[in-house]
Amino acid sequence: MQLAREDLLTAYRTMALIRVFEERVQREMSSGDIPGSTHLYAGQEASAVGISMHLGDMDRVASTHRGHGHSIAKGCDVDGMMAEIFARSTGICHGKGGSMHIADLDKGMLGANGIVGGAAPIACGAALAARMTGSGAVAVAYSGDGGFNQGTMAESLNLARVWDLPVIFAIEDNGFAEATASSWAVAGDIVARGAAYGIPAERVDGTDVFAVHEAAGRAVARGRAGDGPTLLHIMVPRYLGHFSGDSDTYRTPDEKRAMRTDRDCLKVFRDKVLPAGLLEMDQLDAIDAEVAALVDGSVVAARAAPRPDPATVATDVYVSYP
Amino acid sequence: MQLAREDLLTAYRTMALIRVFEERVQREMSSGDIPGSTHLYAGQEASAVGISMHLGDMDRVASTHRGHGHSIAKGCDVDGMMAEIFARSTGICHGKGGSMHIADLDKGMLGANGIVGGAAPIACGAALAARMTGSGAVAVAYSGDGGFNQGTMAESLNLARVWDLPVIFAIEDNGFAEATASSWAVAGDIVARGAAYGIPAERVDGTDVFAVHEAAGRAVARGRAGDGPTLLHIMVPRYLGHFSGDSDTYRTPDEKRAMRTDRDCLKVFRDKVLPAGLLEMDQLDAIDAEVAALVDGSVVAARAAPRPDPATVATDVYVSYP
Amino acid sequence: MPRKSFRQALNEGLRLEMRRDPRIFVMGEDVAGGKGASGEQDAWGGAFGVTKGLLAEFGPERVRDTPITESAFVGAAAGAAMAGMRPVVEIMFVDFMGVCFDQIFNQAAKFRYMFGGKAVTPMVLRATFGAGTGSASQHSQALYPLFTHIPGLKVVVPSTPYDAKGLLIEAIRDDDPVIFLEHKAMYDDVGDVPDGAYVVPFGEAAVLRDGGDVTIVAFGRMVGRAMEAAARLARDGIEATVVDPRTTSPLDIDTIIETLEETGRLVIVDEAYPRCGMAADIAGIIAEEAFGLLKAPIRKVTPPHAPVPYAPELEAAYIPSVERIEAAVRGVVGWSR
Amino acid sequence: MPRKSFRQALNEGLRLEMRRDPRIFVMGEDVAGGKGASGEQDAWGGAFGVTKGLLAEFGPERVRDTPITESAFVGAAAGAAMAGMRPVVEIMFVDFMGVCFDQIFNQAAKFRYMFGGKAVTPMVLRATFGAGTGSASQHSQALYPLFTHIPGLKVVVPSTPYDAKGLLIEAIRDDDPVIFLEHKAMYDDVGDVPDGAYVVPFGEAAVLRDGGDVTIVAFGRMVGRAMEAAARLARDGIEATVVDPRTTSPLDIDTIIETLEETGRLVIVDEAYPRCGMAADIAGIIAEEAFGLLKAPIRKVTPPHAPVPYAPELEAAYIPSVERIEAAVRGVVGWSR
Ligand SMILES: Cc1ncc(C[n+]2csc(CCOP(=O)(O)OP(=O)(O)O)c2C)c(N)n1
Ligand SMILES: Cc1ncc(C[n+]2csc(CCOP(=O)(O)OP(=O)(O)O)c2C)c(N)n1
Ligand SMILES: [Mg+2]
Ligand SMILES: [Mg+2]
Repeated sequence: MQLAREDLLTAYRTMALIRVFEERVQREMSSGDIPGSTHLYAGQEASAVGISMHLGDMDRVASTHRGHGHSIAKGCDVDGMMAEIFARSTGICHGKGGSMHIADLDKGMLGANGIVGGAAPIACGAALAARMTGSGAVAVAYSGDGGFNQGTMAESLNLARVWDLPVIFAIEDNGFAEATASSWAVAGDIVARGAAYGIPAERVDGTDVFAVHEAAGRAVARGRAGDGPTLLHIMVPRYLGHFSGDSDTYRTPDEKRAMRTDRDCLKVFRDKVLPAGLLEMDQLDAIDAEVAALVDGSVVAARAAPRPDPATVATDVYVSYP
Repeated sequence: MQLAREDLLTAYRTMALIRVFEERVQREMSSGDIPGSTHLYAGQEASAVGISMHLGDMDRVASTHRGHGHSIAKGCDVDGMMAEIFARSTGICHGKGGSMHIADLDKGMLGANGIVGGAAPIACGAALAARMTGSGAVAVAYSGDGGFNQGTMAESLNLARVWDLPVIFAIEDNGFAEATASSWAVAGDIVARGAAYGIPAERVDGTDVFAVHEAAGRAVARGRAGDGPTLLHIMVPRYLGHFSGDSDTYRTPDEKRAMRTDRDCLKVFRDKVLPAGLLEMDQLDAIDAEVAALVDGSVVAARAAPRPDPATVATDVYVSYP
Repeated sequence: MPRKSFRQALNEGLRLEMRRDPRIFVMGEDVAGGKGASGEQDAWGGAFGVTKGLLAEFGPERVRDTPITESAFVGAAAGAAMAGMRPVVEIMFVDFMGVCFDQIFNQAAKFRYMFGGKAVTPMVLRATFGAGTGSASQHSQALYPLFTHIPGLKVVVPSTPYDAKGLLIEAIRDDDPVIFLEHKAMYDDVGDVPDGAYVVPFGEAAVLRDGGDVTIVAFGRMVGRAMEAAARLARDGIEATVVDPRTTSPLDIDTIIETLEETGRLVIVDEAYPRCGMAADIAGIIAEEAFGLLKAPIRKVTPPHAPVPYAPELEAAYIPSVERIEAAVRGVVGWSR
Repeated sequence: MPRKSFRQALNEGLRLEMRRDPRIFVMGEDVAGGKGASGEQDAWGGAFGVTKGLLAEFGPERVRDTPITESAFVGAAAGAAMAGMRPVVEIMFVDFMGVCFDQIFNQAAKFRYMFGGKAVTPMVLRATFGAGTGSASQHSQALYPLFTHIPGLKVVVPSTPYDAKGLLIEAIRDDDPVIFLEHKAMYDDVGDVPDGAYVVPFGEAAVLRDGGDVTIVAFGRMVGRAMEAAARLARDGIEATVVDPRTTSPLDIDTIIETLEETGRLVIVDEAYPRCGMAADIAGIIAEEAFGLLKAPIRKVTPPHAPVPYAPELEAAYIPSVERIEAAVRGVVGWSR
């Protein structure tokens, strides 16, 4: 808990913002105004936030289908994201990408990804670029527990070790891949699987932003020092269904209730900083109000924003195409 | 060394046959009568032989680009193989497959494979069939050290463990993938990588057919008993270049010489059985002569065999196609 | 005849075949759902509910949830098929075939040929395809031209619940690897579907409408749009024949040519990308084999050479519309040198 | 002008560009060779020796051997490209693209579109293709129709050492992902190649021969066979125009149409599979856009719908031959309704 006051406020603010954003998207989905489906990050906020507090715009992250939280933590514009999800021309991808393809290269956000396991090679490439240019930047490859089984993950672990790439494999284990439990689908042990490649690997409580922040700090330092990759196995709860329309019957109501009461990163944070007198209750309440207003505003703006011009349907396929 | 006399003779005979076959193919390649290129198994014989001694026709193996040894050990017809390599219509694949696609389904040989890492999923499928039909059969997935890095391998390890498939992952580590050393390309440790999936894994001296036979025995027993997969990391020398035309300059002459003197499975075998009085020298010499004649005969027959009829170029694409 | 949805028709086809032959099993991500979880089992029945209920009847050995490792389980299907089983694999979205394409196109598709005619690889690979649900570039592709390109694969694209059931049963009984594609926007479409097992043979086009002025060939969801365009055109006295080939490989080119003998004009409507796509393929075959019958240029109605967009307005501009089909037909009907 | 082989021309192109721009680097399996070994370094220079010597000049940071993990390093190329580098990746045989196809077609190809035009992904993916060397079904395919199908990719198939160098330099300077395919039976082909850097632009066909009777379009190794057929036909007074589009995406259809204005007859020769292949693609475009110019059916000269066989006799029957091209031309020249 060696975080400065400013950092503490940022951590809480970002986690709260993600939470409100996701729960609002879930609500707006039922309005029918958002196309397709979304995979929401509610419950997992401390992971992206604890990691991203170490990162600047030069550092890059490659994300998953569940990418809103990673994007917000990496500094993507919330209005642009909401407008994108609402499929507006003011969206961060001008309405072409949607929830599963949020990206902002200037912020080092290399994209959410609709392909499970798709991100890790891309993050390795960003890390390679950092290494070759000597920029000192690192890259983060996010994956879920289910995605960790993909061959691309194993290949990326090997490549990252062989080339000593400054990449952090952030494996967010929310216990499920869709309706399938990681306890069944993931053979062996994720930390051991990382370590077997000679990669420093550790398990982290993903409801505790301080724990994530510390582990990520070691990983980022390793990367910046030229010591190569790290794997973090981050244990998180997934509050909502796999996707917005998931009836989520494979989890018992008790299980879902318990996770909200016992594994809430916002509560965990409050319980640490308030008794210790690091922050005041009303500061946090003010943040809650602020992010609620921010998200409200983003929805209002998105609804008011113009829809994409059908004439743009085939633009931006190439930089140039004679 | 609890092998019966018959088994000892079979082990030696099969190893010697593979050795002679491969060195002959290498020689015949320079005659220009064999199309394409071949990847030869010379030096690695004890691996396929030690494993296959436990297998019957019901058991299935999925092989690699370096598949001649696996095929011979699994009981494929040597004449048919040689004719195939010589691209004759009498070949085991009627001249359509060649060295890299030798297969004999009746013998449980599911094919050599031109795609590195391609075999493991296929072996998992054969093992699944065995499991579902309760046949008690096992499947072997061969791979090299380089191939072990492929994503398909990692995915197969996971699937085999999750489904408790009777599959043996036989990772033949000959120190090189083409011109690239496994000491560089394979991060961490192969045994640890298997074990991290909860799969029993052990390192085996692949120049000692007895050691391979014992380890494979444990693995096969595990599979037949319903206890799932095993990984064997089998250390072998590769006597010849990666492929028939490889100038093999990345290895020093000393290195290549030393491997022939110090790591020859035929010598290791003789040195074990002769002093112990398990077999007589002239028995082994007779086998040498016999397999030499067999391979000679296969070359003569292949050269004399008819070439495929061009009219068959587009047959056997489908079982049926209206 | 009983009315059933696409989804029900497929479920019934699977169920009937699994009852008939114990070698048939299904596998894929969440084809049951709830594996290892404390709550409901068979919670999903696949992402689109097609396999729902099979777990209860056939049990977990024959209804197998998988980890997210498409290469491993698609390859395992190929291996199991060579070893005597008859797997039916679900790849949730055809867009995911990129992570396991080798096992499809270099392994399963080629075993028989490479091994000189000895291998038999009876497997069905089911996947959803298609745009129209706001699922964006990586969850909306058609991609059957890629499979059609590859010798050794058969490729099925049904357009009605009746065909879906009959073609799926045929696919399961077929001894070659079959790619079976289901349009994700059509699962709730309802049609006449008999209760028992029946087959629709591969390589036999359905002629859905007869008209002397033009032949419209369409696949999957585009068949309905072609029919609608034909109905509108008929009001102006333009009579269209509408042909649904139902399988792209094998392709029933003979039926298309037969209709051209009367119509002499061809419009092909397809949701796949235009370059090296199905529309080009058929146009290319006809320009070679039935050139003498053609009275006008062949028109292809396809999306632009672009990925599938997210926003509904863009998607609507992307997918061939009834209006575009109509305009294409009017173009060829009015064409003269 | 100096004479150089295809291999030398490519090597020179790489070398000149790497000198020019430090962001360019090459990677792939054994693009140097000998990594971690006790013997010679740069022992291979790639499986076909194209990158030989680059290690000595540019060092191991810019000439990177890789483990056998195509998904990881092709995806890494895409990630590095988005992060400002300009990678040139070697995938030994194009047949291996099945193990990393997702990173090519769903990732690199779609970043720009999905992200609303913000991403720039300048990467070149080099691979050998083609039959004729007894390498059988998994090491002999053409497959460029698969890449051509995918929006977001550019696809290059050079037929001469001159073009190979100029197109490779163009590919490296291009800001989009480019698939660059080299025929494995042509590396020793020799031709005129200037020493310095020059570019051959994408989407500009080469017209290699002018003749009024027929247009022959061919790609890669088939260009030489088309030229030979044309020379033979000329002896009988049949004059062919031969067009090599050089890039399949973008495709210079205008040049083909211009030649048809004179010839009115079209033969397309391609080594790729026939269904949804390049020959069908071009035939389909022409049947739509230049139907009025056609005086005869379009003929496609391709392999059968079958994998590539191993035996030389079968391979010879498989690959389009000069004789088959000649016969196709005679067929269209003599055609009348
Ligand atoms: C290659 C591929 N296979 C399957 C899917 C379908 N899919 C989307 S998310 C998902 C589950 C991913 O689970 P996990 O990695 O644990 O991430 P989580 O959803 O729990 O965040 C699956 C199977 C996909 N998008 N891509
Ligand atoms: C997917 C794929 N990538 C690359 C190759 C080219 N290749 C053929 S063999 C080989 C080396 C394999 O090394 P290893 O697995 O150690 O087997 P070994 O050759 O040593 O027996 C490579 C890279 C291939 N055939 N398939
Ligand atoms: Mg998960
Ligand atoms: Mg090796």
